[in-house]
Amino acid sequence: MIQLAFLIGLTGYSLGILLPLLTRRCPTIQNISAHGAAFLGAMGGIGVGVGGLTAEVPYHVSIPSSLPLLTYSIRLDPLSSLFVLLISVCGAAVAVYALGYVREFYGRYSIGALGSLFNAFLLSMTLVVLADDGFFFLLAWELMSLVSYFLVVTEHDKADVRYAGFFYLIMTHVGTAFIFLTFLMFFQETGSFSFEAFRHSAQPMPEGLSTLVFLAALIGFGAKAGIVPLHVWLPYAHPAAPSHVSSLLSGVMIKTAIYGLVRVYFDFLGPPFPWWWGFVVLAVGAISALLGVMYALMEHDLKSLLAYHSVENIGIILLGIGAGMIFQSYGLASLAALGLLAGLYHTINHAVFKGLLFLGAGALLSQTHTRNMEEYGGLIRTMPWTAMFFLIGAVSISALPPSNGFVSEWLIFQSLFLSFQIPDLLMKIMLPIGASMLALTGVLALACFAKAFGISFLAMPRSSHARQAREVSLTMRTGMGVLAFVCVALGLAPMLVVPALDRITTPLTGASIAGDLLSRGGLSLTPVMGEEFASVSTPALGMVLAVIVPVALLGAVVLGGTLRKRYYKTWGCGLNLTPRMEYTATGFVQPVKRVFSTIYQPTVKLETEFLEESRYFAKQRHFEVRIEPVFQRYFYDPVVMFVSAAADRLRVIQAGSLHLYLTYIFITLILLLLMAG
Amino acid sequence: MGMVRPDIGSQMVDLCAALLLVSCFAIVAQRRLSACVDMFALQSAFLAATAALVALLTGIHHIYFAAVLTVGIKVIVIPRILKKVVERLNVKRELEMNVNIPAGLLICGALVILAFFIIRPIIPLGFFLTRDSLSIALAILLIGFFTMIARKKAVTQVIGFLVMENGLFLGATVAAYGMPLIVELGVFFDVLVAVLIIGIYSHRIQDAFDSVDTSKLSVLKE
Amino acid sequence: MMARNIALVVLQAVVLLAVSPFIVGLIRKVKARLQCRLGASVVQPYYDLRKLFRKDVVVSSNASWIFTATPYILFASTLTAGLLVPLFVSKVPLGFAGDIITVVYLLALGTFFLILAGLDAGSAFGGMGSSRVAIVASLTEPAMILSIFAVGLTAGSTNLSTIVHKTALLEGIVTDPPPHLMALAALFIVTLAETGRVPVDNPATHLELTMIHEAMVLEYSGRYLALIEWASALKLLLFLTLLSNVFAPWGIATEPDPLWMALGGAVWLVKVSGLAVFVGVIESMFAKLRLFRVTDLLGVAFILSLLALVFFYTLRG
Amino acid sequence: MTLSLVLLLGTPILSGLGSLMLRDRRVVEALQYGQAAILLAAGALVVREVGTGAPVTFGLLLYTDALSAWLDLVLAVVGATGTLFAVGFLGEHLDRGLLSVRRFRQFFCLFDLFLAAMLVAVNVADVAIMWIAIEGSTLAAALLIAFERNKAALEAGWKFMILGSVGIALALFGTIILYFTSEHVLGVTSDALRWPELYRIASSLDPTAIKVAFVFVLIGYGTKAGVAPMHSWLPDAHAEAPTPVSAMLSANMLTVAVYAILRFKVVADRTVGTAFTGNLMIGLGLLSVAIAAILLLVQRDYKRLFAYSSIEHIGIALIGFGIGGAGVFAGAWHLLNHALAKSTAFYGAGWVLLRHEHKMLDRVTGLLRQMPLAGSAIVIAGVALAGLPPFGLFASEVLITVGTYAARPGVAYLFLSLLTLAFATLLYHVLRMALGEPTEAGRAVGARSRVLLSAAIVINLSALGAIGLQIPLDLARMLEAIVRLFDTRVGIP
Repeated sequence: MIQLAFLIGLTGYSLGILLPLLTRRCPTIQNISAHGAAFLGAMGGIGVGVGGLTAEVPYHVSIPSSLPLLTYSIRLDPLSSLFVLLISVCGAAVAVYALGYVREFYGRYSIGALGSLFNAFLLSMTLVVLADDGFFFLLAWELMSLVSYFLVVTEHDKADVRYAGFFYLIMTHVGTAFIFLTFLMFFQETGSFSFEAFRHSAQPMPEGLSTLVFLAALIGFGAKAGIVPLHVWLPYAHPAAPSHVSSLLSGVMIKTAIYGLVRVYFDFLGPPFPWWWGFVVLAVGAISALLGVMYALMEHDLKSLLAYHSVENIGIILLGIGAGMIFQSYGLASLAALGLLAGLYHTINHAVFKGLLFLGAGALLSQTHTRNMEEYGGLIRTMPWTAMFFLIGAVSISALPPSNGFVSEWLIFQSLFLSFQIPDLLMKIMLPIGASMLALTGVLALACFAKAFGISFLAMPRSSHARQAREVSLTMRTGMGVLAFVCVALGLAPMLVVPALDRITTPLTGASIAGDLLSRGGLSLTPVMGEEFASVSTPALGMVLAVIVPVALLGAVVLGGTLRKRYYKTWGCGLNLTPRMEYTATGFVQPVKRVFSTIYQPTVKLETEFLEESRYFAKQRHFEVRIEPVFQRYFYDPVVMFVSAAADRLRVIQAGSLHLYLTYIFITLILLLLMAG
Repeated sequence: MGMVRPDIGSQMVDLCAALLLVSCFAIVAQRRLSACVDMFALQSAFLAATAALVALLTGIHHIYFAAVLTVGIKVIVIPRILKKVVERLNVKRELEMNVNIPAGLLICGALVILAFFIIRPIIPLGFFLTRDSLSIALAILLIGFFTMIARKKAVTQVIGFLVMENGLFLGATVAAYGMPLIVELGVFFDVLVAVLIIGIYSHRIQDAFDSVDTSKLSVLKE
Repeated sequence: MMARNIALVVLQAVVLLAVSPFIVGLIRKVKARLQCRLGASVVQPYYDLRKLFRKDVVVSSNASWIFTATPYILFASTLTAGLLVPLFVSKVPLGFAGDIITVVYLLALGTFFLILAGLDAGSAFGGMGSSRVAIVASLTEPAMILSIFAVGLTAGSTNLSTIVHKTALLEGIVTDPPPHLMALAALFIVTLAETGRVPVDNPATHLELTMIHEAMVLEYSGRYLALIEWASALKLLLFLTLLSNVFAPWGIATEPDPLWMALGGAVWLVKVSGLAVFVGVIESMFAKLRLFRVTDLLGVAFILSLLALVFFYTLRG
Repeated sequence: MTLSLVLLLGTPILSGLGSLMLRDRRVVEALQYGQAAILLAAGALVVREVGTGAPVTFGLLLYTDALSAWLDLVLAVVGATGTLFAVGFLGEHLDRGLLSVRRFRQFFCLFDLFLAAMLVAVNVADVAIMWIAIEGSTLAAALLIAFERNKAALEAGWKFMILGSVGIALALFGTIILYFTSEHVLGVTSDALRWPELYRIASSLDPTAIKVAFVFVLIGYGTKAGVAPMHSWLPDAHAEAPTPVSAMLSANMLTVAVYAILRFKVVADRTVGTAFTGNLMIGLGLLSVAIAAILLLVQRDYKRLFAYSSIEHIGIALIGFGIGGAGVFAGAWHLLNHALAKSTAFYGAGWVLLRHEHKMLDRVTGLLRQMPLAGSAIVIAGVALAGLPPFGLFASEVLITVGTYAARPGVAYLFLSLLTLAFATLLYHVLRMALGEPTEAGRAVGARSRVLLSAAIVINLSALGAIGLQIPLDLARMLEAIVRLFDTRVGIP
């Protein structure tokens, strides 16, 4: 079954890569052929994923290559099949969405290139997750980065898109260099690049080397995932890409980095690792989560707001994985399995609702041709479906019950609260502090998405663009609809997801917890310690809410006896309200900016142009607030300055005089002769 | 060839090589351009003499042919071309230098010591007759290289290059009794064409930059 | 067994709905008395609700379906949160459906939709209220989770029924008062902030500079306003119940037999009204804080709850 | 077998002389097409025959083993596409009246002789004749560089001439010392300078003499190969020469110079052991990559940009060969891919030069929009030269890093960071040129030459893509033969 699905997937994607390039003439054919083939490929991918999850023994195939050290080998164990499933489901939904969205690019950009790159992107991501050989993993990884770069710079006539693309390309390449170092150190130990050898290396790695491997993997995969110090490229690159691509970038591509981390830490380095590793991952996760959401709050470009939220959610995922690693280092296998399972569950959830939100933002962008939220408003009336799906995404990402975000964030909370079983005192305290930062992040995310949804969709349209917006085409709606349905399903039916995840965490941590995680016949989740410790059941909550709302409705009607409803102007102290009097996104977050000003270091600029006659009546006011790009200022700019300064100083060695060049040769000759003599 | 006892033979070869080295120093010490060209002609003559001597002592005839070629090309043809270039370019006699003469001579002395130090371990490998003049050949090569760096004029760079060629030719005759004939021919042919091309270049540079001072040729920066 | 559980759940819902307006009335009565005036009767809120239910509903022309859906979602989420908290019996039937984190996030669901409704009408007041609630909520909820959890540690669980059940049997409460006191103080501040009482927000005013909760519901009228008023009363009762049952659960029925439950219910009613009186007294003593002083106060609550957690470990060793 | 060798060497010589004699332009062009086709066929034939078999000799003069056959392949493919490109490029100059037919014919005579000299150098058995052939190619290149007779070309030509001659002279002295030591063992015979004999007696040669000889050869031919610190002539020569010439210089001449160093390395390794030569080559290689990576950032002329990239890639190949073992496999693979990618880059640059008639980097933007084929050629070549996967350079850079890591981890870290820096600097300029809106219209290129230019680019790109992910079988066998050649434990057939 898996081979068949694999073949379908492969033919689908390769068709998708070739077809658009061959049909030169009309963009619609290119669009349909590319995204149709992508959909077929994704279906194949889903088959492979499901097959892999249910199969007992991992499916393995390897083709030797003529290059030494490189074998094109693929292995489908539960972990990779989960991620293949993730990529394919999101890929399928986005492919359907793209059919409508790409129509906006006809005539302006080459649809053929966009379509074939899209398919190449999906194929390379699937290969990254399936690769079973270090060299082949690096090859697929670089291919993925290269193809995603060309997708990000589709609209390369804009200067900031080019800058964002280049910044992204350099950062991923730096990341790849570190990943390459990780595999090099494994190669040094085991003598071959195959993951099989990494997994069963004869003697465990010496202490110093395994720490180097840990740090190199964290930096390498962290650069792609966007953990805090290395996240600066993400809010540039993801918004710059076309929305259906940024949905895949943010939703799925950074998850391949999480896959990499889990593979290296849990699969290769093996369970007994020092305690401080888990703590470092936890700390990085907590900081990324908090700073990610804080910068997201200040962002008024909808897509970069979502990009910052990716940084936040990666932080939350790392919190789960970090907690898992800490438990593992203290030998609490079942708790480690819980932490890892929570992290993976949140990975799936984030992929789905972040993808949905970006598709929603894309729909808004295609109608209003701007990404600035201050120019949206009242779109819920003209675009009801998009509003509905965006609302479902917003509820899920803010982790409100009974959504899927809530389930995974609840599991991560529980794994952090189980810290009292750890013997070491410091860890006992650190994990709850991590939980407090997660709580703060969760609620700030709620505020941020209330702002995003409220300002964009509700009240009156603030600009002419927003007024002319119309509902998007059917394909875009179905794309979003599929993801919204999956979002709700993941929320209400954790009992389906948990056993599948358990098949992954059992081999990695050595403890199967599906049994005691699902109690009351799978109705509710109880983390490991049984029901009286803690349990939540989103289906039950959903049912109770579903019962109370109609009862309240009937009760209100019966008690009141009237159903009359009158529409009238909103009360504006007697003035008739204009869109300019509505609350703006900047206004909405001003209290938050003021409370956390030490982190933001805002600079406010207010210029007022007074009337000639009197100083008390202003003709025009220009207000601008800017948040200090801390990391860019103190981390990236110095590096760039240093390199260009070095280049300027070194320029002098090519000074143009023939005598100088002759002297170079003369001195080198003398030195080497002395050396050889 | 038993006519001359071997040690006297090697002393005579060393004498000729020493004369060659002295002429090298003379070229470095020259201030005027035309004197440089004459000194080069003299050096080539010494070189031909050495080659002839080696041919005489070892009886390998094709070295005679090489010696005759040296006289023909390096003593007569090339100096005449260079003289014509010097007149035509009416470049003023005075030679601008990167390195003044005393410092130049000091460096050449150091180069000779260095050459001896490098070649010393290889000496026992060579033929008894000519083995210790291999280090002189390397010294001449290095001094030629140094003159190219020390002098600014394009013509002096050519002369430096030709001194290096002389060093090479001496090395070939001394180290291995001359390369196989076709190789000798090839080397001579290449040297001749190289000088021709350099001559053409200096004409064009003179027309384009109306000066042959190579330090002016530094427009192409990093 | 199933039927008895459902009956218990319905009973708990009815009791919650009935008692909550009384609590609001009681607090208003206490404030009036302290201001040396007679004040409305304690049952006045019931009359207000009945009046509001009968009135017509006026909806803003700018508003969307979110405006009309929010009262129901707010009412439902607050009532569901209420059903998860043990009132008169420690083993609450719906206990398996959620623990303290679920209660907090259910309340957050209500706040989320209230913020959206505030923005929906398009007036400056609604936006101002939503923006202020955003910052207040983002500081109170972490404090709430951590304070309850600090107490939960003694019972070794985050499930409210277990915490109440264990503390009710006098097991953990006596051993380490300091963390518990800190957690209690933090939760009390959170109660004042979440339900919009005086130091944080003045429930009785319509002055746009000071109101936070009122600003968001300014546009509501008729049965929607009634539901929202009822929901905020429910929320107040929920917090008071948490304060009383989690920290001092003595007298609560530990097994679900009718006699004990009735006694537990009575004890609960007394405790909650006592707390209501205390809140009334606090409201009369303090003036309303400036908005950015409120955030410092809530910062204190957050740090207190965190310290409670840390002290729980360090002191017990 | 000898037919293909003779064909390979003879065609360029004949077509060079032919293009001098023939008057009419069209006939000369036809001659060039023929030469390109025969070159490709002969190259394929040589590769097929030498493959795994014993080295092929033709009398005492020619000796083609796996390494020479590899270089023949590089010279044949890039020579063929280079000729096509040259006909297109010069034809356009002729149509625009910048060139007389006489100069056109002179160019092709020099161009073909230049190619012939390199082919001879690679296939000849005698070390001294190889030197003569390389000297011949230097002279031809010198005249070609100054072909356009403006001030900059003259200066570049002069520097190339002086530095090249000095390099060649040093290499000759190295050859003399090698002859000196081999004669000590073999006696005064004419075949003391033939590669097979040298390999046979390599173990009995005097170590110190071979060390000194290798130093001279490394400095001499290193200057020809553009290895730092002897690289200074390379950027000027490549920037000022006509683009087909700079493509030939970059792809072929540097590779032939590296070939010469490798020949000496095989001898030196058997005498002195791989450590001495390895360390020297790794040191100079690292220096080249460092200098090139940093100076790439400050470039303002796109041909100089690709010149510095050549210095970097030759440095990488040297490091590869310096490591030995899998490094040799990677180094040879690197040379072929670099030649293909670099020539494609120069073809693209040449087309842009024809269109915009200036070489300023920051005035050229929006190439993908304005000139799709030239733009994509430059972008694909840039991506390949940066070492990104679908192309062969990625695999070779990974293998070389693995090799250096096994030798000394510190060197591997430095090497990897330099590669990342070079990646960033090269792609910064290439992508700035390719993306965005075109600012200058420039002058349209004639239809005839456009066909020729795109033919050259398409052939190169398809070759580059075909061998990107999977090496064809007979090429892989040849690479194994080369690795065996450098393996000191194994005797030379």
